[in-house]
Amino acid sequence: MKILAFGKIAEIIGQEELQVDNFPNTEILKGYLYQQFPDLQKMKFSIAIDKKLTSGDVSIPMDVEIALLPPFSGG
Amino acid sequence: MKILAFGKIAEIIGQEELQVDNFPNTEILKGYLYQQFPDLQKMKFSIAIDKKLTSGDVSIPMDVEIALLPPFSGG
Amino acid sequence: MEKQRTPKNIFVSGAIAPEKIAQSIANHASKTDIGGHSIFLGQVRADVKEEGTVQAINYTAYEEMALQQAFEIREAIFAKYPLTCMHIYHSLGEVKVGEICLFVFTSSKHRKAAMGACEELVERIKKELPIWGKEIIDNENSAWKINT
Amino acid sequence: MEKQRTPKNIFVSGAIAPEKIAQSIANHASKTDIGGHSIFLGQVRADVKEEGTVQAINYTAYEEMALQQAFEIREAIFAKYPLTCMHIYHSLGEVKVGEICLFVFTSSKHRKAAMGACEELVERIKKELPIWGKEIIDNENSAWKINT
Repeated sequence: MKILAFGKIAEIIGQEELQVDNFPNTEILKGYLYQQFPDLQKMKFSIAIDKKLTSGDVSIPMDVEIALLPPFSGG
Repeated sequence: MKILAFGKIAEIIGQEELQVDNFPNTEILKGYLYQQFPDLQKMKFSIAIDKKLTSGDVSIPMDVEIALLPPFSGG
Repeated sequence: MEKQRTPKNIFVSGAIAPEKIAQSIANHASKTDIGGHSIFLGQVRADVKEEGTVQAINYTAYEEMALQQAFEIREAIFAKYPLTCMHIYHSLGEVKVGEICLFVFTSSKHRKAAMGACEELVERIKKELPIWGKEIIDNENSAWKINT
Repeated sequence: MEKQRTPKNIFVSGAIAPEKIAQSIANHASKTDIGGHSIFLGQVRADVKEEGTVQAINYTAYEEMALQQAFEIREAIFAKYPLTCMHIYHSLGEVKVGEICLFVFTSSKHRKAAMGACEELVERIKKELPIWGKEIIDNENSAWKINT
């Protein structure tokens, strides 16, 4: 599964793209990320699946593009 | 006394400036104008004294500049 | 120290060129406390009237009174909103359809002040400045513009 | 017949030049049913932080998602306001203080639709588009911008 990281999250993770095993839902994915990158626990971020924002715990279909999005600050 | 006319009022009066005798107040001035230029009776307009809008009947001091202002349509 | 402001000319002969707008924007690059600019542009419409289609608007004004009124409006808006800059330009004379006749430009640290001030300025300019537009249809026909 | 709209690119590399804004305004002179244009410009501020003064903002985005979101916002705003035109441009990469990073442009027959739509667009762009600004202070210091 491909995970894209943006902004401050890319800095914390140290890269803009991660390859990981499939995760069944966003809660389990978050648990994995928090363990691997403890600094993420201090951050607010959203998860997008195939370019759609998710909220709460949602299941992750196969072959999707996951993105980790810090709070937006365009403009 | 000098009276400035603008927009459609200047067209009705046929000139942009009138020299008239002094009038004590705006009501009497209007009566004179309505008599001289009956088409003005069909129009809404304001009177400014020394570049300040008046409302209702106000007295006209000596040596002021009177202006007849149709509804504004700038912009 | 409060900057003392004095009445400024707002009138431009004929249409307002897009290049003038660009120049006005560029002039603000040195004011690095500005975060947002709000601009309103009035453009002359080819409205269809009974007598035909509008080709241009010819603007006249009671200039001294308009400048005095514009100054009072500027002061009131500066007092109400935390603005860095405010500019008002209005055409006099003929402005053809598709050309710009009004340019209102406000700038502030945060966007909301600039946007609120710009909107209020436009409303007050249309309502309170002694300016008149005569819609030119053809050589024989014209109509005095009515603001709604 | 309804015009079918498709996603447009909104991203510009680096700062948005005042000349581009002038060109965009000039392009609308042929649309003679337009009576009002509303423009919002975001400009990079030299904010003072603990580590020093901001020199520039470096913008990055999740581009495909941002374009899709921008398209949905455009459609919603077109459905809500009677607009003739709507344009959105946002910088990517470095934009120095005093330079323009956001250009939102709406046009309509009557002024209120253009002004209302412009304001709503700016709010939605800031809130809903996956774009991030990193404030560059000096070679060693930077901070991720926070929208308020």
